[in-house]
Amino acid sequence: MLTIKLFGMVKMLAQQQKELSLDLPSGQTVKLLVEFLNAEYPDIGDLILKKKVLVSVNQEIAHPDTVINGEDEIALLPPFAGGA
Amino acid sequence: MLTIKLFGMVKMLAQQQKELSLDLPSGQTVKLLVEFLNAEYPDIGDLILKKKVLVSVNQEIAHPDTVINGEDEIALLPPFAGGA
Amino acid sequence: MSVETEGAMLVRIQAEDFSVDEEINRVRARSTRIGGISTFLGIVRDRSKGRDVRLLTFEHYEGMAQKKLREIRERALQDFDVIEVLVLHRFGAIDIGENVVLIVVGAEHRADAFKACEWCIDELKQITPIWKLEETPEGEVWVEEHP
Amino acid sequence: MSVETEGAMLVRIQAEDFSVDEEINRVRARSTRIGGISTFLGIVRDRSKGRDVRLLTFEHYEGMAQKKLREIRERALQDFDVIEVLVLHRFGAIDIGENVVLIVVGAEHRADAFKACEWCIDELKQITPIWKLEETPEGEVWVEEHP
Repeated sequence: MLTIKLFGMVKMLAQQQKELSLDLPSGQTVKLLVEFLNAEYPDIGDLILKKKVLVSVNQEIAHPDTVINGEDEIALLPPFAGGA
Repeated sequence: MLTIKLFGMVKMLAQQQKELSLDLPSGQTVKLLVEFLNAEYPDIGDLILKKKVLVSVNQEIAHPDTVINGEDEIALLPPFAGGA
Repeated sequence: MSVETEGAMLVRIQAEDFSVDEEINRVRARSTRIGGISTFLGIVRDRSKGRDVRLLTFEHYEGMAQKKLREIRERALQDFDVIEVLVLHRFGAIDIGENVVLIVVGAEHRADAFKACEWCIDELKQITPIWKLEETPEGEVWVEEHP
Repeated sequence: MSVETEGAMLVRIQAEDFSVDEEINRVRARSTRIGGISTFLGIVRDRSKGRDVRLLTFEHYEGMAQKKLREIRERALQDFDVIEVLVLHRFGAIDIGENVVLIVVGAEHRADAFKACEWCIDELKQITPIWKLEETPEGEVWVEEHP
């Protein structure tokens, strides 16, 4: 079971849940993760496909072919807005 | 009698005097002032002729043909070094 | 203070407000060769893209945000001729006119300090996972902005 | 405080040290539209053109120095898209690591604040009648420098 951290507007789109759990087999790619997400949360999946929301794996920006393992830290990152 | 303010290394060249007095008739130019100065303080006159030291009249940088009147505030300004 | 603790003080994300004097003094204390310190302080404006703003709330990704700020400090130290760099960002609710972000760069010469300081804040906006919720008369808005 | 007194606080030459927080707060208080504040703080370095320095003493032309700093503030407000500018220089003896000069510029956007701040310190060095006596192991030297 993978845990996915949510922030900002993505958290809002998931009814203020801070994390989602996804039953994704280990060794799969970010591409598959996004497909799984899209099935349950099409609004979020759409933003990822449009590259408005990025996927991070272990605190680095991931790409569709990045491989995800069971212990990895996954997050969905809406557009950054730090810095005042 | 004109009073001329001195600063920094120019003051040092005039034996730490803060001001010089010069008997220059009113209505003369900066060029004449520098000639008068040069007679008494050739080191200072030389720095002015080399444009290392500027003459100010009423707190603005003057030119050789700037006319000096009796009430004017005259100063000799070595190279500026403010700002740390 | 140990090198590690001191290093940690130079990159922080915190809820509390900060004193610019104190943060400048941290940088100043690092070397007597420092002649110029360039600082950028970001504060909450009352307007944002034509909207009135009453309050901002900043959210960050704990862990990744700190990691990215550390990367910014290290790259600035490497890529510019500067002596020390401090990067600090607040989170939580922040009122109009209050402090949000602070960059402090100490260098021997001022041109290097300015260049590195501006680079740091530009880069911070690009790569740091921090988000901003604006409270406006029309409701709450998560701001989507790239610099 | 009257407009005149407040204006005078924004351009000063003084012997006393200053607090960067206090000076930033003077600028910040001028408008809730300010979103970015760029600051330059010049401090005494222990080296100058290869010489060791123990102490600096700054001398200024009272009256003309203030006039030139006021001109710098006014031209920065006119020529850049900024909201407020503060210019402050100390005189007298100043030790290694201590504050000499402070520029604070508040603007809606950070790029304008940085540009104006750097312009102010460059211009200050060019046009302000302030001189610097360095005390080195070899004796006292009046520094001749253009930026």
